[in-house]
Amino acid sequence: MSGGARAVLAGLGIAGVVFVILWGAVDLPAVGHYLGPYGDVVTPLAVFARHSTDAVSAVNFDFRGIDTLGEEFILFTSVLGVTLLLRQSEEGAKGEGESEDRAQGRPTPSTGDAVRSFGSGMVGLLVLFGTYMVTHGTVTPGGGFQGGVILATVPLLVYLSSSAEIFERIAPRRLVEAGESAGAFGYVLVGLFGVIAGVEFLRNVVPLGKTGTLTGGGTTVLLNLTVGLEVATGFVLLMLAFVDEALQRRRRAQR
Amino acid sequence: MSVYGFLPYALTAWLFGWGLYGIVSSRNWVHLCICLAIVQSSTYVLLLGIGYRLGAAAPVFAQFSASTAAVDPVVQALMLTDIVVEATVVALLLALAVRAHQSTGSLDPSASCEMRG
Amino acid sequence: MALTVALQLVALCLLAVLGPGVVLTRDPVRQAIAVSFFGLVLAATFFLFRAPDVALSQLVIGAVALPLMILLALTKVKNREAEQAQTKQAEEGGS
Amino acid sequence: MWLVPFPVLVPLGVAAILAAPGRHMPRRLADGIALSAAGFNLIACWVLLAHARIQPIVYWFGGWVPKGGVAIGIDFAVDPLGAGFGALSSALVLAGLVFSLRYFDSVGAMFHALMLVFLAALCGFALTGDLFDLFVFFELMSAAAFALCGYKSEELGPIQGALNFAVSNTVGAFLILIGIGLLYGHTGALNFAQLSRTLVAPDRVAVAALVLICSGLLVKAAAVPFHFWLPDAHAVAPTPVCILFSGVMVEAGLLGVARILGAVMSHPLHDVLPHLRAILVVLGAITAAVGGLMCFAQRHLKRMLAFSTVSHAGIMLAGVGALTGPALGGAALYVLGHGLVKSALFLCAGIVLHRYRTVDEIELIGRGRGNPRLGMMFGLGGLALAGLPPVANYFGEAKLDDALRPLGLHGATWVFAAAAVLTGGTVLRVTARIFLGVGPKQEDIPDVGGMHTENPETRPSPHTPFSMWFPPAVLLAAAFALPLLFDLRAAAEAQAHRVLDTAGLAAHVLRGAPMALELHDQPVHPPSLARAVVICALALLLATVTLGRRHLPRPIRVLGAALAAALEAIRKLHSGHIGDDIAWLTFGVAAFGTACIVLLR
Repeated sequence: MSGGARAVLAGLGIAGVVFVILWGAVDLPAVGHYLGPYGDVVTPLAVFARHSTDAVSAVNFDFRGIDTLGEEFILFTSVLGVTLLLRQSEEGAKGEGESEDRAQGRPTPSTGDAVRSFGSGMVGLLVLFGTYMVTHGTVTPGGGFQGGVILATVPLLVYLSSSAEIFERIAPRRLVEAGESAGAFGYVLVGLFGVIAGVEFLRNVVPLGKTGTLTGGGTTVLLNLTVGLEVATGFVLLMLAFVDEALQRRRRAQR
Repeated sequence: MSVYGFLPYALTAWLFGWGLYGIVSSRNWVHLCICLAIVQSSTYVLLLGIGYRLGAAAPVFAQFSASTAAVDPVVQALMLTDIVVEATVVALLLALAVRAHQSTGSLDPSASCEMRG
Repeated sequence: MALTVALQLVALCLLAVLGPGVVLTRDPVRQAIAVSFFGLVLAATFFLFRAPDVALSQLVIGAVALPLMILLALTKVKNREAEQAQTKQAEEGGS
Repeated sequence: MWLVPFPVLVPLGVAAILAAPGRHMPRRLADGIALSAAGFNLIACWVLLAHARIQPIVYWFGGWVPKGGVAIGIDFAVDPLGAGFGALSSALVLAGLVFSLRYFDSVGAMFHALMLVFLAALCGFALTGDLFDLFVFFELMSAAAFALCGYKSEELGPIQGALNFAVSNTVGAFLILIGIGLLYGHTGALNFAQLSRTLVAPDRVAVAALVLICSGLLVKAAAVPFHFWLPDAHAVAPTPVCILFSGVMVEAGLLGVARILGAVMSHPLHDVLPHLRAILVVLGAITAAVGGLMCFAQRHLKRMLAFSTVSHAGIMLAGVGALTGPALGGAALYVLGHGLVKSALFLCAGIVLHRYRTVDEIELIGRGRGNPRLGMMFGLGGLALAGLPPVANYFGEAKLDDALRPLGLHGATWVFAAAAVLTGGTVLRVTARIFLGVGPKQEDIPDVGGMHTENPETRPSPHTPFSMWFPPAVLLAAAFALPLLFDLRAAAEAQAHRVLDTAGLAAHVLRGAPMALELHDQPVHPPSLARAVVICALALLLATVTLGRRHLPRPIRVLGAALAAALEAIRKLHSGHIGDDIAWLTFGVAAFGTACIVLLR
């Protein structure tokens, strides 16, 4: 299609889409006037029936836990897909050989001492912060997802600030992959507690702790842990898929 | 409806439209992925506007009593899912774009597009 | 409360300007930075609309992980282009 | 019933196990585990189907039963249509996995894991009773499908196809999400049953949400003009994946439309249903016509089958969009028959690629003479696509025909007959060329350039392995045998009534009130054989005429040339450029939206 024809078609189309959205939104309640009922039924339940002071976490990991299972597996699948797509390219590149050798000769980016010390300082802080967030999902904002991403930035920070070898040591590929599988499988397993106990999948069968404590939400904290593991390892693998080539090059250069 | 009461909805349509424009007119797969992320951010704005309640507390409580008015936690849970979906879809698309570049030496969608019929 | 509303309005208007700005930035590297900033403002907006959980998520994913992935993908593309250019040069030099 | 979540959980759990340790696992062990998981799903869905016949099974995750009519958790509402769809998906995954036993030379367990995630997403999508959960499974399905589509990532074609596929479907997903947001803001509910009770009139929000959600689902269901991604993706994906794309993924989009219309919208839109029906049936007719014509114009075997899927999706869309029990029942039978037959044909195309190293119709002329078994499967598949009795889609088409005529939609039924002739005739033409060696050695419609064939996916072998020809043979046999073994027609219609019984379903889900099983008031009379025989005969005639066109009288040849020129104009629209695809997509939403706003309000 010529550029002009496409512009006309797209112009009409986009105008139409925007119009449909606005036309429908005019009849929505004004922003700031949420009418319920879903949220208003769920919020007290989160606190009183689930001993969770973070209602969002209760919705995510208890009331609508199956959504989160799907979400976790979307991440799992895309990690699988990205690894698959980008790994085959490296196998192909290895066959070429010549370009590999040429790449070897290229200078590797050197990292300054300032970056290095800043990085190692940050690592401790991030590990602490990420772990706190994963475990305190039921109590304070955050949870497995947010904490998991923070934890995933740690190996990356190491990669940027120090050597590829240390990176490999703290995040050996096989271990990360195993962790990802375990995280994804773990969610299913915790959900199955209910089935084993003779009730529904994802039923919160672990005794609830005191409101406002770590164990307040029962299975919620376990699910948060599995999600934290899955997300942390998943994002490491995602980043790894994009930097793998550069990583190998750097390792060779360091030898 | 007041300007305030409609602004997030209008912003939704506005961002959705701009993102679509970016996708249709894009000359670079990476640019296109980012435009897709802009389209997705319009869905966040819509959900955010829907669940908000003026003057209410965030759905995270130090102390909760039956009279506490809170914003809707459900839309926030939906948005969390939405954000993860965004990250994963963009990751997949970027991987595909990198592969397309390896095949054609270009990130331009029209460079590798052949009339297929 | 008036302050919250005012800040919310500012944030929404900022998004309305930044969104098209990101789309119209045609250079991917600059765009990655722009979208990171857009993600930051979006996270702030979530926070102002009483959604701290989502704000955190947006902060770590929208403002950090996503732009990082884009930059890594662009680096990968650029590395390959450099390699190809070198190979080409070598071939030309050889012949 | 405890079994309900397992069709989702088992494939997901097994996929998680296969992903990491699977790389260090012997290939045959991974095959065995994946096959067992898919086999389990087939049996589980079958059991659920049997149980749900009496009453739909409602399963609340986490035990969160509704309180005062407000759904707190998420439910799976298992009805026979959903469970049957799950069973069909499992059967096709099983067939694809068996086919790939000897098909891929170097396949890690990642392929198996992705196939199983795909299966889990299909089952979850078919069973869920929650709008946002539907979206989650939609995205899960998409993520697995994008990765599988680009599986042969060394080649440009699959990457291009996967990119177009991913961008189009993701835009579709965002349309759905905006629609969900609008509905939630309006009603404060996400559960289908609760939504249908809260929505009472065709108000603005309901109509806008209907437009956005249905458009998003129709991207997956490849209705014209949302279909441009489909041939690009279907033609290039690995063969075992193609059968899932064509056999169940497109149909999943239609099932989603049926759920939205049946479980949520048919009540608030009750007064304007005839208008909505007209819009959807016309859309279906256009899709069937465009798909059929484009199918006829192809010489790339898999691309041809992909366009025939577009055409048949149009027929099924009309069955869903007619919004009556008989029509939806007919569509369900059609999905079954089409899924089995089209998968068998795709697998046959895969065997052709394996044996003869090309899928170009012209290059293949006469090369299949020594392989009558494959030729017979191809020919039978072509006739089955046209609706040769007693294949399941013959009953579906006949039922749809009976349902559309009283509604005054005669025109559409003629278009659907023509589509069946075109797609069936094209496959028969290919069969005659490859396996009998007849016909001119040039393409039937002048080319507009572009792709003819693709690289082989396998190492050559002197003969076809058992694991490759067995699955298509079983699928074809099942397509003919199932309607004879079971009384599918009456059952499909009665269960389809339930899908559309909004109020009854809502009461059943929210309060546990038993649903009435509306049995057909008149006895099911045998469908007209004559129509089917005529369609099959015309398909044969079309193949003969195309191949023997040199010997035709001059006026007919001139007419044919004129038709070819017209067809070329449609072909030129399929440019494969993502900008064009998305421009058409948005234009489709705008046109569909305008029609709905004008007619439904």
